[in-house]
Amino acid sequence: MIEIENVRKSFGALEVLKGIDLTVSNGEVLTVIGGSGSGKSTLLTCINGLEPIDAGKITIDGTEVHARSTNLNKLRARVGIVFQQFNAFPHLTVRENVTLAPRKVLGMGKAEANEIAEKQLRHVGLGDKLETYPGRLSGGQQQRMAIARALAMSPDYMLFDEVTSALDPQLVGEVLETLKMLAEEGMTMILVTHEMSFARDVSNRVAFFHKGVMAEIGPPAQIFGDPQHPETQAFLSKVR
Amino acid sequence: MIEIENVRKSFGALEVLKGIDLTVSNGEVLTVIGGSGSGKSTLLTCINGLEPIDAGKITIDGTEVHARSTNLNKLRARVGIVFQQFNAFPHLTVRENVTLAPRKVLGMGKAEANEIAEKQLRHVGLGDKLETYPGRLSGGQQQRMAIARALAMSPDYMLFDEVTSALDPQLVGEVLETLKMLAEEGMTMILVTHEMSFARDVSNRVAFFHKGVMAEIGPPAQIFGDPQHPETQAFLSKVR
Amino acid sequence: MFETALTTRDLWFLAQGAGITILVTAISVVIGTILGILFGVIRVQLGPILSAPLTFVLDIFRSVPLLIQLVLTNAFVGIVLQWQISGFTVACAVLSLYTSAYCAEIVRGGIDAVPQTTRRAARSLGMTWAQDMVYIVTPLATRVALPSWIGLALGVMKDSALVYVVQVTELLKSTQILITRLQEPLFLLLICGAFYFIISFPLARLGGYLERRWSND
Amino acid sequence: MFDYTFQWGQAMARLPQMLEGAIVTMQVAVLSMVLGIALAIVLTLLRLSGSRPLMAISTTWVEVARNTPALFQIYMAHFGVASFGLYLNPFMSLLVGITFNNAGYLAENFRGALKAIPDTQARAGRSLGMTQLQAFRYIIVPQMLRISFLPMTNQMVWAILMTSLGVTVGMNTDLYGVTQDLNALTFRTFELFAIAAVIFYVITKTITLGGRLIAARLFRY
Amino acid sequence: DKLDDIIASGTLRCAVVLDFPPMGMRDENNEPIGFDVDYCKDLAAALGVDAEIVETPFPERIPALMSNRVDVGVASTSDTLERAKTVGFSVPYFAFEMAVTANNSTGIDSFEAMKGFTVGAVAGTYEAIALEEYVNQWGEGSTFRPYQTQADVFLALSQGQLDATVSTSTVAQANVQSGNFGDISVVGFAPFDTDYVALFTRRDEYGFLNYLDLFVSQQVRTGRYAELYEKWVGGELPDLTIPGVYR
Ligand SMILES: Nc1ncnc2c1ncn2[C@@H]1O[C@H](COP(=O)(O)OP(=O)(O)OP(=O)(O)O)[C@@H](O)[C@H]1O
Ligand SMILES: Nc1ncnc2c1ncn2[C@@H]1O[C@H](COP(=O)(O)OP(=O)(O)OP(=O)(O)O)[C@@H](O)[C@H]1O
Ligand SMILES: [Mg+2]
Ligand SMILES: [Mg+2]
Repeated sequence: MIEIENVRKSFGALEVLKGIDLTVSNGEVLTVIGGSGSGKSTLLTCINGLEPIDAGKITIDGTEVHARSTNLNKLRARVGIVFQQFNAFPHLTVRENVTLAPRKVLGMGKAEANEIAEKQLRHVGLGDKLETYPGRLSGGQQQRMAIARALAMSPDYMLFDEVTSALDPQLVGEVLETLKMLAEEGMTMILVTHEMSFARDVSNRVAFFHKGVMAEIGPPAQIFGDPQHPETQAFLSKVR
Repeated sequence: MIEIENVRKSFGALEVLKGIDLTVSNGEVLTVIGGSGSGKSTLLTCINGLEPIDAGKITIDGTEVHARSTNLNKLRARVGIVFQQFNAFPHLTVRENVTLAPRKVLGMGKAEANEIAEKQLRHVGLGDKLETYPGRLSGGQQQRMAIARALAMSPDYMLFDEVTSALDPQLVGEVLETLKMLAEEGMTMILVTHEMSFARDVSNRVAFFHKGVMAEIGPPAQIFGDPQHPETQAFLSKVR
Repeated sequence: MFETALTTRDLWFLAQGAGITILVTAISVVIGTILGILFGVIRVQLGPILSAPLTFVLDIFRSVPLLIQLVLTNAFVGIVLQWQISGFTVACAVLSLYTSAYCAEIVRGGIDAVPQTTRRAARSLGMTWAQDMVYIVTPLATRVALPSWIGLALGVMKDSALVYVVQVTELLKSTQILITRLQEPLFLLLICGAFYFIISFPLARLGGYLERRWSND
Repeated sequence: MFDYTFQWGQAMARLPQMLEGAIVTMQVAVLSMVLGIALAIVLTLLRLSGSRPLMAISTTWVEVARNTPALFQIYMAHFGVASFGLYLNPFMSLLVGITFNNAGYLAENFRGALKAIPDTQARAGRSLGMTQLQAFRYIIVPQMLRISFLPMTNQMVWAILMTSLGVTVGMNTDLYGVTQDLNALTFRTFELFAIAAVIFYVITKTITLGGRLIAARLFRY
Repeated sequence: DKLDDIIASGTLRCAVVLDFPPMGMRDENNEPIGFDVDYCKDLAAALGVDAEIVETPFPERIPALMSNRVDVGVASTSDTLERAKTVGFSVPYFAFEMAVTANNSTGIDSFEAMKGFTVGAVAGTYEAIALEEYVNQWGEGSTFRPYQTQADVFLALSQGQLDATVSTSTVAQANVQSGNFGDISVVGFAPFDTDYVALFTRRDEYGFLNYLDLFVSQQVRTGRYAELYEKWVGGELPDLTIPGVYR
């Protein structure tokens, strides 16, 4: 369970998160939507401790993320994150990209790591690209590799930050397919996305962010069918 | 009038144009379509003398392009060409990009060149970008600037080589708008394009190139509605 | 010009000078590179403001003629501090710091060339700072930095011609000694130049080749 | 800490002489840059000429300049070419040596800069009716200068530093030469060379910062 | 003190200038030889230690001592008062006349005839400092050029880059006779005082300075001085005493 309590975060004078309260229970798929600069990415990087927070508290399964005593590296192994840019490690093959963290962070043996990597890569449809370098993959394939890389750590939670928005339109579908599959398998996920139809189909709840505030949250049918907040209405009328 | 008679052209052992015959009369809009490597770009660069030809003859308003006595620089001032890559001059402002050739090639004064540049830039919708450097423009804006730059020489003919294919999908429209406008104003143009619906709407005739040969030519209704050549049929079924 | 009093013994003497040139270069490049990596990483980690003092000091090595650095260090160590240190040691020490100043820049450039987002991805998988440095940053930065580093090493070899001021008889000084005795300046200088060229040219070409190859992918 | 008595006063009294030396140093460096840039453009054109002998001349020059020590080049300019009966005074020897070096490095820079400008730029110029020369002058050269500007300021710094090698060919009016002469008279080695180091530092920093300011003004795209 | 240190260490390190024939130079094995080299070896023998020859260019002689790289200078060093502020000198162990050597094509036949020509000497030497003063007085047309080594000076002279030079007469004779430098000859003496040169060591090492004084005296008394002079220079033995004064 991810518990976010009154989290505040500023970059210099700019307050990006203005007191966010949110709980994501296990097995839930939460979609976050909102305009550019509304703080969606920042929230995700705060959840896995890549960014410090200024006030409030984020707890994952009872561990407080920003407590001094928390071993962030251990925690991050349990919370996978995939970014908009694919972030493949260009000097490693697909297999090596995926096995690196299990081996170095979890201390897994080579054989075991390989096995997991192959399983996850087959899972995302890259079973035949093991020895390829990322430079030879399409954007969609690179993004799926990044997902497999995060999954290979056997995380309990996955965060996705607009994973399709740097992709050519014809490659978006294959990545969304992968996400849908993960959701169906019961992975707890927080997804930032601009793909509204996808959000409607897959998520349990949808949160709308506006200028650092979570303006509205609810089941997709309500948010898309009957938005309450005027900003939500304005946003949805624009993206459609 | 552009007259092309039995033009042949090879790069090394590769014969790229295998005897092309084609006449474009004034006010006509001719679209050239065809597979990659079929020689479309090569034909355009031969027409304005950027590439020499091996056999045959190209005549523009009675001047033979590849004759020794022809002043190519003068000729090119009358035949504008715009390429797939935008080719903005990055070290010059938009205004300077457009005025450079009129001033240095046509010997125009500064005031006069500025006037023409402003007119042409307004024409393509860039009236407010005069002092901007191309690096700050979107791809579509850069391409429209390149069109204005060619138009500023007051050419009698315009050649366009896949001017939209390096653009993001959402920017294609604005450039096609500009081309349509030019066609409506009666400019004589040869357009290489992959935008079939645009070709259908705007052109008087469509030519289909295949492996260095002009396999078929005719009004758009015929080429798109009832293609004769089997390669044309195959090509059109693929692009749709 | 082709009648020369040069004996094989003299050639051996030149070869010894060349040996010193290579030795001084090798020592300085090794130490200078280790220090340069250290300084470069420190500069990246501390950011431009906190590392300003280090930047300033390293900058001095790149802004003052090497000849003066050598004379000054020699005078400081010997005359002011009264340490008994050989000219060879002074030469190696100064050249090492000189190398490290340039190397720190190269290292910094290499690390900066690794996209921040790639490093973030590594950290988000639970890798520690050190693991990120070892498995992600080092291999990627090396590709960017290696060609410049080869250039630097060759530069140091050429600059080592100046250590004659602290009484180290390297190649060019050996040549001058022979010129004193044999009075065949052009011939001897050509031999000397050829030696530098033979070492430097193939390595410089290799650097250029790597640069071209790696900038393509 | 140490029983050495610094005598800064005695050394500082020589500052005016050293500053005069600094001016000579600047003269040599500036001249060698101006000549070096001109020669580098010629070398670049020779390399593009397509004529084998001309390309060979250019390549040889560039490779020798880049692969032998600057000290060697300056020594060669004085004692080496004198074997052919060509006598250069110390100033000229130093100037010729540094210019040779500058031209070699800059030519290589220009070549890299030219490569970085896509062919399509010249082609776009030609297609607007410009002559080859016009396209080179108005399209290629300005972009080339921008790419090479920073390397040129670096080369200028090196030119300043290289003037210190003039003492090997009898130069005694530049900053290093003056300092060495004063050292022979007074033996205040440490103090004198420390002052010289500061002057060199100030000069090179001024050039680097000045170069950046000029670049910011000149290249606004 | 220094004297004990040397004896204890078993090695005497002498600064010697090796491009200054016949005082210091190299044989065909590029090993150091010459008057100063032998003199250093005699001194080491007297102290019962090994000699180590440290090659030192002219401008570096005193800095080499100051930075403790050598124990003593046997380097044909003029005993000027300016230098004596920094280092301690023994009594003179050798005396030079300053000779003018000219390139024959210039027609220079005396010291005064050098006016209007380009002349040079080794940077930082007694003769260089004196000659530069004359050139400054001569003004217009006369140029003074210091080189780093004696070899460079004669190389420049033979190439025609210099028209004439002032050097010690021993160097001048040795270089002219070697035939290496083409068409040059000694054309006269420079009107500088006789250049007395002395051994030098640190200013405050009185014990060692005392020893050096006695050693120089012994070299003369035993005839070794005359023997070395005959071996390396030849001709009339210079008198090391100054009439009318002690020292
Ligand atoms: N490292 C940083 N330093 C300073 N400001 C930052 C930093 N990261 C983000 N910001 C600013 O914080 C604000 C929120 O950024 P964030 O990336 O969270 O928005 P977002 O909702 O993800 O927007 P988008 O949909 O464009 O990705 C923006 O104004 C951004 O410029
Ligand atoms: N300068 C050149 N040197 C050698 N071969 C060339 C050159 N320019 C073009 N070619 C070759 O000539 C053939 C035709 O090229 P062209 O650019 O005319 O094709 P195209 O029909 O425009 O194709 P595309 O739709 O991909 O632009 C291709 O095989 C190409 O590789
Ligand atoms: Mg974001
Ligand atoms: Mg094409």
